[in-house]
Amino acid sequence: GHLSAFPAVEYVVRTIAQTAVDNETYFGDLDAVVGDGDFGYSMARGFEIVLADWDAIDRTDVGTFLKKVALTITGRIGGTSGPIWGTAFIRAGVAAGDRTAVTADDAVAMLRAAIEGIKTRGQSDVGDKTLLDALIPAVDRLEAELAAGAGGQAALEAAATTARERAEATRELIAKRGRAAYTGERSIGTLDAGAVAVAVMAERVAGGWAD
Amino acid sequence: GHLSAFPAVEYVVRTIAQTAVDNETYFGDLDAVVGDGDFGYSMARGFEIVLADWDAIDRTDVGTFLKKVALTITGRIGGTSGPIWGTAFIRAGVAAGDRTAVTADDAVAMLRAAIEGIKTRGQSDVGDKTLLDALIPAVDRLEAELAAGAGGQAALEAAATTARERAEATRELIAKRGRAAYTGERSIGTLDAGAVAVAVMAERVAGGWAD
Amino acid sequence: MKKLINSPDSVIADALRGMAAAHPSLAVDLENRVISRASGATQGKVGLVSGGGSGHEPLHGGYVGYGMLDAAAPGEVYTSPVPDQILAATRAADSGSGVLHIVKNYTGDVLNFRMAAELAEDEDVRVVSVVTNDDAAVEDSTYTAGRRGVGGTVFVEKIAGAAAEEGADLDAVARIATHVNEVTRSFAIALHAGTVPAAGKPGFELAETEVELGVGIHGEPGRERGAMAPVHDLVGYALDVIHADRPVAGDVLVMLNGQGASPLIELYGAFAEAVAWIEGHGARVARSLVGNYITSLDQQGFSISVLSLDDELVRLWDAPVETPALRWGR
Amino acid sequence: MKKLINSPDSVIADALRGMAAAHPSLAVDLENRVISRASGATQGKVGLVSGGGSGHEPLHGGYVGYGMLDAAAPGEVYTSPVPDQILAATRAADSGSGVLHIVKNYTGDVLNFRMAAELAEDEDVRVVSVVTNDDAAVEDSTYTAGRRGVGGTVFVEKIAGAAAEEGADLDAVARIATHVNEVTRSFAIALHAGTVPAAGKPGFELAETEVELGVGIHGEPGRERGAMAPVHDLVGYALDVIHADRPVAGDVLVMLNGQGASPLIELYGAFAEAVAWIEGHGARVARSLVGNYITSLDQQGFSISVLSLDDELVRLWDAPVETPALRWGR
Ligand SMILES: Nc1ncnc2c1ncn2[C@@H]1O[C@H](COP(=O)(O)OP(=O)(O)O)[C@@H](O)[C@H]1O
Ligand SMILES: Nc1ncnc2c1ncn2[C@@H]1O[C@H](COP(=O)(O)OP(=O)(O)O)[C@@H](O)[C@H]1O
Ligand SMILES: [Mg+2]
Ligand SMILES: [Mg+2]
Ligand SMILES: [Mg+2]
Ligand SMILES: [Mg+2]
Repeated sequence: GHLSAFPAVEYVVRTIAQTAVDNETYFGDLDAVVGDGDFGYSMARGFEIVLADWDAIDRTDVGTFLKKVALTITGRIGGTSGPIWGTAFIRAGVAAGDRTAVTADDAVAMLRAAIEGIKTRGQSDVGDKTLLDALIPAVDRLEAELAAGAGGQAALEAAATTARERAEATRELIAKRGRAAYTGERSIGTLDAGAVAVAVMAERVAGGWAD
Repeated sequence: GHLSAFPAVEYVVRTIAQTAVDNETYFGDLDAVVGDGDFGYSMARGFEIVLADWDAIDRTDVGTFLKKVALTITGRIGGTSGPIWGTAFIRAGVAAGDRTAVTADDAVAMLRAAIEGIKTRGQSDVGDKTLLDALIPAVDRLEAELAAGAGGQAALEAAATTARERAEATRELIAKRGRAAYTGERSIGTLDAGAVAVAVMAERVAGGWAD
Repeated sequence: MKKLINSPDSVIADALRGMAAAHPSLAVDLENRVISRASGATQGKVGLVSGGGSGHEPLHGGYVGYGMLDAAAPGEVYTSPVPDQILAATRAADSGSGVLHIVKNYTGDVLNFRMAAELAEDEDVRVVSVVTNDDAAVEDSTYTAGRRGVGGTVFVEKIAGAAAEEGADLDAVARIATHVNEVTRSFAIALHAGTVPAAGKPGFELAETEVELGVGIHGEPGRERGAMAPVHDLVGYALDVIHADRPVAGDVLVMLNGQGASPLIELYGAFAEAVAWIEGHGARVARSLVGNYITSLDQQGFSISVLSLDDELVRLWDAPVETPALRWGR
Repeated sequence: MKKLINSPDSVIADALRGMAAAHPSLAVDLENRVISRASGATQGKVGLVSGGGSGHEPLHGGYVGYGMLDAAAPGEVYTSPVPDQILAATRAADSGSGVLHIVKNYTGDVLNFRMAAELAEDEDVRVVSVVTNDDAAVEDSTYTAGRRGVGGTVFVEKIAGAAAEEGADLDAVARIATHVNEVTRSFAIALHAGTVPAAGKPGFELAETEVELGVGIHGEPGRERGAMAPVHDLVGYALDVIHADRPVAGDVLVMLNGQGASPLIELYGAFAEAVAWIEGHGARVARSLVGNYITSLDQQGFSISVLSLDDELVRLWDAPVETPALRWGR
């Protein structure tokens, strides 16, 4: 093992990676309904390398750490998810810069940067039936709870609840981006795989968090 | 309709043809077990033309009639059955020659000629798990019953019973000829499609016969 | 699901080893997963690169060779390749005259190819991308992900490849590729879904009485489920959709393509119906392909692609080609 | 069962119309069901005729053309053609130099070709027949129907076709055809049976855990049922049987053939295993074919054919060929 340089950041990244690996079949099945079924496989193959290389990832600072993770992802995950998740990690890393510790405000700013990156890369926004439909409201909620004085654990729990609600609510949306979009109206009634993944990740991050 | 020139011969041929058409699926399924499943289709497609052309078949004499039927069969039925059944009809026709009526003795001689034709054409004999395993014992029995003074109906019933028994008994044989032969020992336990067809035809000929 | 594989994880690597052994005309980089011409990039010629998810064989690796692609980047099954891999293919294809990226319109393909193009430009390789989107099954609107790139991609690779081989420059090759895409429409119908090895079960379930109309090449659902019908009617449905979108007229190039598990005897029967429909509408099938050219693993069904020919397109179509999957004239 | 057909009775007729429309190089006689070269019989050249049941496409019609067959007679699905039809094909192939009949060893094929040969001889066309029987799955004994003719038939058609094109006379062409058959062994394994249209259900049932070892090209059962296994093991089993029957040594030509519904990506993976096995046994894959060359409708599985090469066989294999399904060198 290594000495944890920035335990909170490492915990979040590791939890995301572990969630992707643990849910390969579930995420794949969700994508198979109106997509092509590779989301689970792609995420698991990419993030399992992050876990395998875990100790060796450069921890000079948070920015470097996240950018290295991003490179692993884009170099290994094909399809839409590689560029989307890779961009998210890159942008979060750029926002973190040479910090070696991250405050609650920093965390929100990094998540906002990640969201902007995804929007630009995917030409997508809330309502298009993508992971943004869970991620954006969850980050909004996180920021609001923190601003209202909630502790980290409480704020994360609230954000995870929102992520889950909004992931469920993607059932009502018509997919406008990604492979599911080709099915038009037929995408109504189905969950977006990426949004569900965000919800599960948020729940696991909140569940294991200790203030 | 036409005026029947040699009603007994016509009756037998017509019954054979009708049996082939009526049992397309059954005969095909039997052939599918260790053969390739086309026996029913081939027989039905060939003999349905015999029936369709029925009134127009040249009835100058029995020999001509049977040879015309034979030509229809070889010209239409592919696979093993075309040459085998075609040869049988040709040889029976040659044996009948310019007769315009057929005695019981003639009938046995014609059947014997058909059997010899099949043996030569197929390089096969009793015990190879082919239609000969039903046909030869049935004709033996027919001849014996007639020699013992039985009437046509009784002799035919007896022959049909033998054909059925021997067709059932093909289960015990290893196929040595035809496509089933490639499976060797695995053909044990299965019925030979051609032998069953002979039994069903014999039963239908006997069943509708009136002395 | 039974498949001729060692494990779902080894499918691409195993297939690449097989391609390498089967085709001395190809150089197969097993490490980077790039298939290129064994002869290397042709000096003075524009390079052509395509790629995308695997499972569509012979697309794209089978079209690497004289008169078509210079390099291909096969991703995981139904998953676009990653930028590094596309960059490696781009390098293999470049002789200094620039490289055309032929990209099927899927978000993942577009994003990864775009990132690769940026990396290539950083290395001073000029890249122009043409995105194919010939699937008449999907509505084209700026509010959606647009149309999918399907069978027309084969036409683009062949015809742009011939133009490049003749010495056309990058802009001219891109122009002809864009034109080919614009004058082509495709439509696919599936009878039975293919199975992604990692998923282990068919991508969708169809009853004995159902077909998927307008299915995508990754088993994406189409516009609707329809009733199983004689091939005459299925082909007629597909051509009606194509015709409504872009009239089938004049001389056309037709590809009657199998999705992977429909036997050739059926594809010929379907092609006969297509020819009858087209001639019945006063057009003429001047050139054709019948067979498995852009597949969806072991999916049962067909697709039809129709391209409006002109003299130049006929000439480029007829030009010599020497690839594992398409070969004539040499 | 869902198939791209109009009705089980129209399958062959529809496919022949499709072939006629797809391949201007072929003359398709829809009435007699004969596929021959549009250019007619080549003066002074021995004619090559083959045929057999349909459902094995591209065999045999797809091999009509320069360097291979002159004419083919397709029967009903899995049912040999009738003598009149084979006679018509023989006439179409004859230019006065005699005709070689290439017959796969099945009773029906042998009988119908023999009758056709007799009819042709009556018309003063000299016919020599070569019966292929390369299936190592079947015991060869004079007490049985002997071995089945399978994949090696493609090699015979290609190599004898090249010899005929070079001007060899009938006896010489027959000799090389016989030689090719003798030095070739094949073995097939099915994962899922094909469905004859008229039957409407698969020819046999296999559990998810089973494969049919040594299956025939008409779905005839093989030597035994085996357990489903990684492709490495399946290919190893097939090559072990072939090797035990006729050692795999020296330079070999290998065909890794698909049975119709196994996708190309799997066939390439299987071929990689075959190459590894063969090289592991000290032999060398000098030439190869990977794809669907002799199929069994929509059956899933593969067959391997191995031919021992010598310089003459390499030369004839490499000679130009221009048919719908095999083409190189022109
Ligand atoms: N343009 C986009 N912007 C943001 N997210 C997207 C976009 N397109 C798809 N996604 C997300 O990616 C998920 C699918 O990922 P993946 O299966 O890797 O894509 P694909 O197979 O379509 O290339 C979707 O569920 C959705 O959440
Ligand atoms: N050599 C032979 N001699 C006589 N009868 C034969 C011979 N081979 C096969 N048969 C008969 O033909 C039947 C199969 O006929 P068919 O399905 O037309 O043959 P295939 O499909 O093998 O060409 C068998 O059940 C058997 O009774
Ligand atoms: Mg996906
Ligand atoms: Mg049969
Ligand atoms: Mg994908
Ligand atoms: Mg047969």
